[in-house]
Amino acid sequence: MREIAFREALNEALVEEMERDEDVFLMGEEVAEYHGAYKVSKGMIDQFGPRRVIDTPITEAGFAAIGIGAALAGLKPVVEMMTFNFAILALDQIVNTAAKARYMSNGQFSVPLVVRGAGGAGGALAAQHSQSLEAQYAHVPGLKVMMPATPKDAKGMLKTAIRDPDPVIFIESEVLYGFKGEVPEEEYLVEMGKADKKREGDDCTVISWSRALHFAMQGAEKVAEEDGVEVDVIDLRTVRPFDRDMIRESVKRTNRAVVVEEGWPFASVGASISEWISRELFDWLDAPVERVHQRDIPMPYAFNLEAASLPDADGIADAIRRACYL
Amino acid sequence: MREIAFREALNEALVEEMERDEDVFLMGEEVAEYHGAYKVSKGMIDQFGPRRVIDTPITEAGFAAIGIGAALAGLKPVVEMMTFNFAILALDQIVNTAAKARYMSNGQFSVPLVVRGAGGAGGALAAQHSQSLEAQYAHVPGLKVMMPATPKDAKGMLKTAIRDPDPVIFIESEVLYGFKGEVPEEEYLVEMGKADKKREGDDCTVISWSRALHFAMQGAEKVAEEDGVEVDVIDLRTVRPFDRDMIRESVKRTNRAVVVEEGWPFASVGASISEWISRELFDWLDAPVERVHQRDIPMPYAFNLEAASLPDADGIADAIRRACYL
Amino acid sequence: MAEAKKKEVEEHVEPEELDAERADQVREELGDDAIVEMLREMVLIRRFEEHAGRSYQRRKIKGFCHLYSGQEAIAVGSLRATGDDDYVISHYREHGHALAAGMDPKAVMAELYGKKTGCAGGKGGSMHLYDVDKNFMGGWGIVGGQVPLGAGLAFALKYREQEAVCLAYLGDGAIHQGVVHEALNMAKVWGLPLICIVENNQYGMGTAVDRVSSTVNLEKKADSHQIYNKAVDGQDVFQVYDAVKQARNRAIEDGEPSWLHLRTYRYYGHSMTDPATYRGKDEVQKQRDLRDPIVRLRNWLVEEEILSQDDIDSIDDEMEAVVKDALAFADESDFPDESELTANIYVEWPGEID
Amino acid sequence: MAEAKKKEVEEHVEPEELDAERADQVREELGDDAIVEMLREMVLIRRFEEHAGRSYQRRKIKGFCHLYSGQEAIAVGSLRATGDDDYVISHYREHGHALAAGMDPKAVMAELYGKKTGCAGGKGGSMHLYDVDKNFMGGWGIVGGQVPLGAGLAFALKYREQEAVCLAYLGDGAIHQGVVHEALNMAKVWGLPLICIVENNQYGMGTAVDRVSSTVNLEKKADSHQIYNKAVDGQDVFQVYDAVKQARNRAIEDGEPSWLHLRTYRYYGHSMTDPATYRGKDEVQKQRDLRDPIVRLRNWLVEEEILSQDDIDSIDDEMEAVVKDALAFADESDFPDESELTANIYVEWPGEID
Ligand SMILES: Cc1ncc(C[n+]2csc(CCOP(=O)(O)OP(=O)(O)O)c2C)c(N)n1
Ligand SMILES: Cc1ncc(C[n+]2csc(CCOP(=O)(O)OP(=O)(O)O)c2C)c(N)n1
Ligand SMILES: [Mg+2]
Ligand SMILES: [Mg+2]
Repeated sequence: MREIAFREALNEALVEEMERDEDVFLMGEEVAEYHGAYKVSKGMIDQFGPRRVIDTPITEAGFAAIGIGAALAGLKPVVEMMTFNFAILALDQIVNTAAKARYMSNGQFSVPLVVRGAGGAGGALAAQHSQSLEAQYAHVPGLKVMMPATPKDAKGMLKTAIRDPDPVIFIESEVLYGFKGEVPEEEYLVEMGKADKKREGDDCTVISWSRALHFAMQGAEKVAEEDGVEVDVIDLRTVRPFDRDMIRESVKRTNRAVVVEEGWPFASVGASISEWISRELFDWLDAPVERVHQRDIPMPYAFNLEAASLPDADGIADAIRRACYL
Repeated sequence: MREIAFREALNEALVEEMERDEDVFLMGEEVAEYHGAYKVSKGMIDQFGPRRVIDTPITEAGFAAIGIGAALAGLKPVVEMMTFNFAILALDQIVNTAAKARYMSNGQFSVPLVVRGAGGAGGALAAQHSQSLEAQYAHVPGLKVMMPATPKDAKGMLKTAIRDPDPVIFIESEVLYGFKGEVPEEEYLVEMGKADKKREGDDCTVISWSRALHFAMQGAEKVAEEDGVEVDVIDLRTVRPFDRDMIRESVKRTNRAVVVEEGWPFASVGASISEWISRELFDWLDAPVERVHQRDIPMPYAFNLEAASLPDADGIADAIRRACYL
Repeated sequence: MAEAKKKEVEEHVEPEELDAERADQVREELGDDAIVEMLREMVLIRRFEEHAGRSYQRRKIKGFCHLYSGQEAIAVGSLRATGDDDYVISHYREHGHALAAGMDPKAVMAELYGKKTGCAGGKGGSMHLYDVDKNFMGGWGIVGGQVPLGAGLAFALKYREQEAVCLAYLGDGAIHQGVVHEALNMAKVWGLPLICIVENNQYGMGTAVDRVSSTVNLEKKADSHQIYNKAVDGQDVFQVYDAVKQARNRAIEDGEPSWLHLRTYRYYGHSMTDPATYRGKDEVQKQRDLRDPIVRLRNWLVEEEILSQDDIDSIDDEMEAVVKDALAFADESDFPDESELTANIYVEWPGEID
Repeated sequence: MAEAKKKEVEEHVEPEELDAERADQVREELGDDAIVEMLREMVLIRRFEEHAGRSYQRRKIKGFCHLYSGQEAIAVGSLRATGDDDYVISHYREHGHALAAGMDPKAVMAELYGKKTGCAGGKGGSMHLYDVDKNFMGGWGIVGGQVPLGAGLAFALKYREQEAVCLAYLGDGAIHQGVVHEALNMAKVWGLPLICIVENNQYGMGTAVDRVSSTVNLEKKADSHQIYNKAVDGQDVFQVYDAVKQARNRAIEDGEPSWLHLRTYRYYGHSMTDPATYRGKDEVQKQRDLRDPIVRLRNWLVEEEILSQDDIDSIDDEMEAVVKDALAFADESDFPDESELTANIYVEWPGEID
């Protein structure tokens, strides 16, 4: 199968959905003439023109709300946040309007909106530009949160997100944009809320998503090589709603679990997944659910400190060993 | 001991700290001439004048940032958010500047700021005005989060918050403002990060904070009466950092726990406390940690639906019974 | 209050009579029936709010409830100038806008009562009225937040090349919110058919506008964004109608958004729980005596011999009856079923809720 | 670009020579030495950025790195007008402000290298420089967010009755952010000693200012808030100095904030990873040829016979040496110890971190 980069996969999803549906448009900072800060929208202004590929001023709250308003009117906006660090400025509109409009209006309105952009640590970008903020959205009823880890999923999931009748938060790891992988030529969708089993093993269940999934895979290989431990690795893909069935099946078999996330530990998505396992699968667990996450600090710039702050294969391997009482 | 209302206790804390320290001032919507939307700042404009009790325009992000800037310059602002529903507008400034300034500047700056105001469900205020949003702050390293449940704690904790050298988020339950309780005349502080045991029992540990603590107490009484079950009830008071020692001691003794919160369940403070117990005290737990929380929906206006959405004594009693395998 | 500002305010105290020239022009344009209809709508709103206030005191309505009384000419005048495809978006003080937009008083009152027959099935309440069929897009509670949403509705109209506009209502307290300014700049750059209607009732809760605004001439608040602006007597329904009509033409023909500053007054406290001690009773009385929009329109109608005093009385009675029906309807309706708790939160949701 | 706007832009292409009258006035006021010192600072910044760019290419500096070259007259002219108690706050393109504020080039370069000897111990990097002793309050990355923070610093000055101001730097792309407008209104209402310095380098990343702003005359962006504003040639260090000096007096004497629009240009891409294909090479060359702030100041100094060409060359050499020292210092310094990971996150923390 052909291999393309994550950013190209996203681009294909956007182009295909805009070709399919006249109501879909893309708006955000630098998406048009600059072709996207991360080149996700490359070439789109040429194909669709400035009516449907729209450069905005730097006003995250304002243009997010314009997207929401347009969605209330029935359009299907894709609002690009250059990074989710800046999306905090728009959080009120997303939480207080987008997430709630269907409910508050008793179903008269819907907000078929996608808010997408770069998330996570980029690489020496320091504290204000290196944050995994999915918890800010996953906490909120009315939102769905998707975080692909591969080019193939990036494309299929973004197409699903755009077609979803409700607001979807779509977070793309900044360091994965250049990551290449197999992507089918023919059209496909990835079902909302369905995880993907990336590796099979009966000794432990490792759950992750987005960039941290790749760390998790490395950690899994490490324990396979070094300790002969074989683990299931689950890529959640959608973190709200998350795939309870796949986790259930796996943990009932492995009786051990490790949750790996790129962001901070407290009141996080990882904490919640772990909590759910501990509660729901209490009788099947032979060990505490272990966790791996960013250190509980703002991201330092210094290269050595940044590396020490992020989850990595070693830390994950250790967590698997702890979970396996090795 | 004299009894005063929660709002009066907060008022005393503000007045005493402003008398004690010229650098402390209060700013927010309606805090001065209107004496506070919830009358927490009653009379303060008369005592301290408009230099230190400052009415702002309705610009949460802007005046929060002015507070943060003033704190960077060494003042000790208390910024009132009329409710934390509106504080989402200021979240960027709180998360990206206040929480991080000490770290990013390598200790050159500090942000001795308190952001305080009403939180939680008020009473028929519907979806945009009835949210328990502590998770938005508790997730973030650099912030401390305090949520008193009684007038006595409200006073002692607010004084502690104002004297703290770092930013403190101080969330006051809207429905507790009128709630009366004993408050000493003499000066006292409540230590940051220290929980309070509200009730003693060896059968189960119930953990809560803010308004939900009162539901928890009712639930505890219910099972005591109906089932002869005696539970520890822990009022966390500070949710970040939370009192690990008290929880450890209690759960090691009771081997069962229930976490009760007013807000949404996913990626929440309650999820995190519960997760921590499950992981840290795995070997001591005889049952899954049970949880009680608001339904995972925006708050409906209709009075019956609102009541059905919130945690209550019955639900908590049931959760205790589940935890005790009754 | 600084002396200069005080003077600005005083200069703008309006005379009792409606602007005669504007009145004649509108009469020519709309005909007498339409003007009588406007009076009926204004009276309906006034009666509706009186009863809503009483129902609140009887705890039939709870939570926050913000009455519109005193500001009726704005809702009625502005919405008379709109077409069927126009969108309307408002804040939490929106009973008047909802009624003037043609929403059923029964459904509105039932919503205030939290009943399943309400225009949001009881899920919204006083601050969150919606009617998708009337293009009435709410009813929102975050001060200022409705303005960029309105810009988004206007964006959709332009995207679809519809000849229509979006009216976005906001208060004098909302004009400082950052998103309002963000929206104005984009509305200008993109030529969005957005008409912002600033209802300056002189207070944001207990805060007089001059204490928090760099100017009391709120039309100037759009100056940074090169948006057409105008100050209008919000207590003169003809002036309101005319200003909005012109703004609408400007938006549709020239792609120019507008920012209208309407001077008005609210008779009750900010919400039902506000005793309004920040202003004197005489201040309110003076506004009622000199500037009441209903009184001024009635006087004009009588003067012009379009209506007799009897006609006017019977309009009052009729509207009272409409509101009484709405009250009875609301009272008799059921609260929503508990199954509604998790309805309409998502359309497709592969997980379990909770 | 609309014709009208295009014309506005063209009208403002400045001539090569510095404003002679302003130059004489500043010479009188500050004396020749100070002016030579300004040249030295501008050259220091220029050299510093050239080397920072090279170090970035050699991966000594990583992440986002935004060079200030082309805009030197603004940092140097404005900070020459300040007093010891004045605060300075800036965004991520702040190397120039940091150096002009008197920060040690060694500590700044070491910070860019992520070393423990850096002005933030390596925790901040290029976008987050701080020096509390110089009242240099950062170095922030959220576009526009520094402006209300600056208003807060100004608030503190007023609260303490200090005769000082806060300078807040922002770009042409930042002026639309809501918080900027929120801050301006409050600065006016409360009379805060805030001076906003809008460095219009004509692009926000790849977006030309006229594509996203309702006006290219950015001084007008404060009009909604009744704040004193002025357009200034940002490539003329004397005009910059004078405008800021006057604004400072106005702030201290009359409690009036200011909003200064400085027309300038950046020579490199937005950040080190931007190839800047959105503008032609000739556009950049024209700016370098006609408007370079260092060339213009040099020409004036030579013309006025204050410096010879030799003097000018030796300033270049000296500044090159200063930067080389800084590079060596940064290179030789250690990365922070891993124990720094959890240092300075809280002062009193009763829990465990992690
Ligand atoms: C963002 C936000 N901040 C604060 C509030 C609380 N609040 C509700 S209405 C109001 C005053 C608004 O005044 P104005 O805009 O003049 O409208 P009016 O009530 O006079 O119609 C305030 C402060 C809110 N709802 N949203
Ligand atoms: C809130 C926010 N949105 C977007 C960004 C990404 N970003 C960084 S700089 C920039 C352009 C800013 O341009 P301008 O204000 O003109 O300053 P300049 O870079 O030209 O100095 C953008 C969009 C950001 N850092 N913060
Ligand atoms: Mg008002
Ligand atoms: Mg720029």
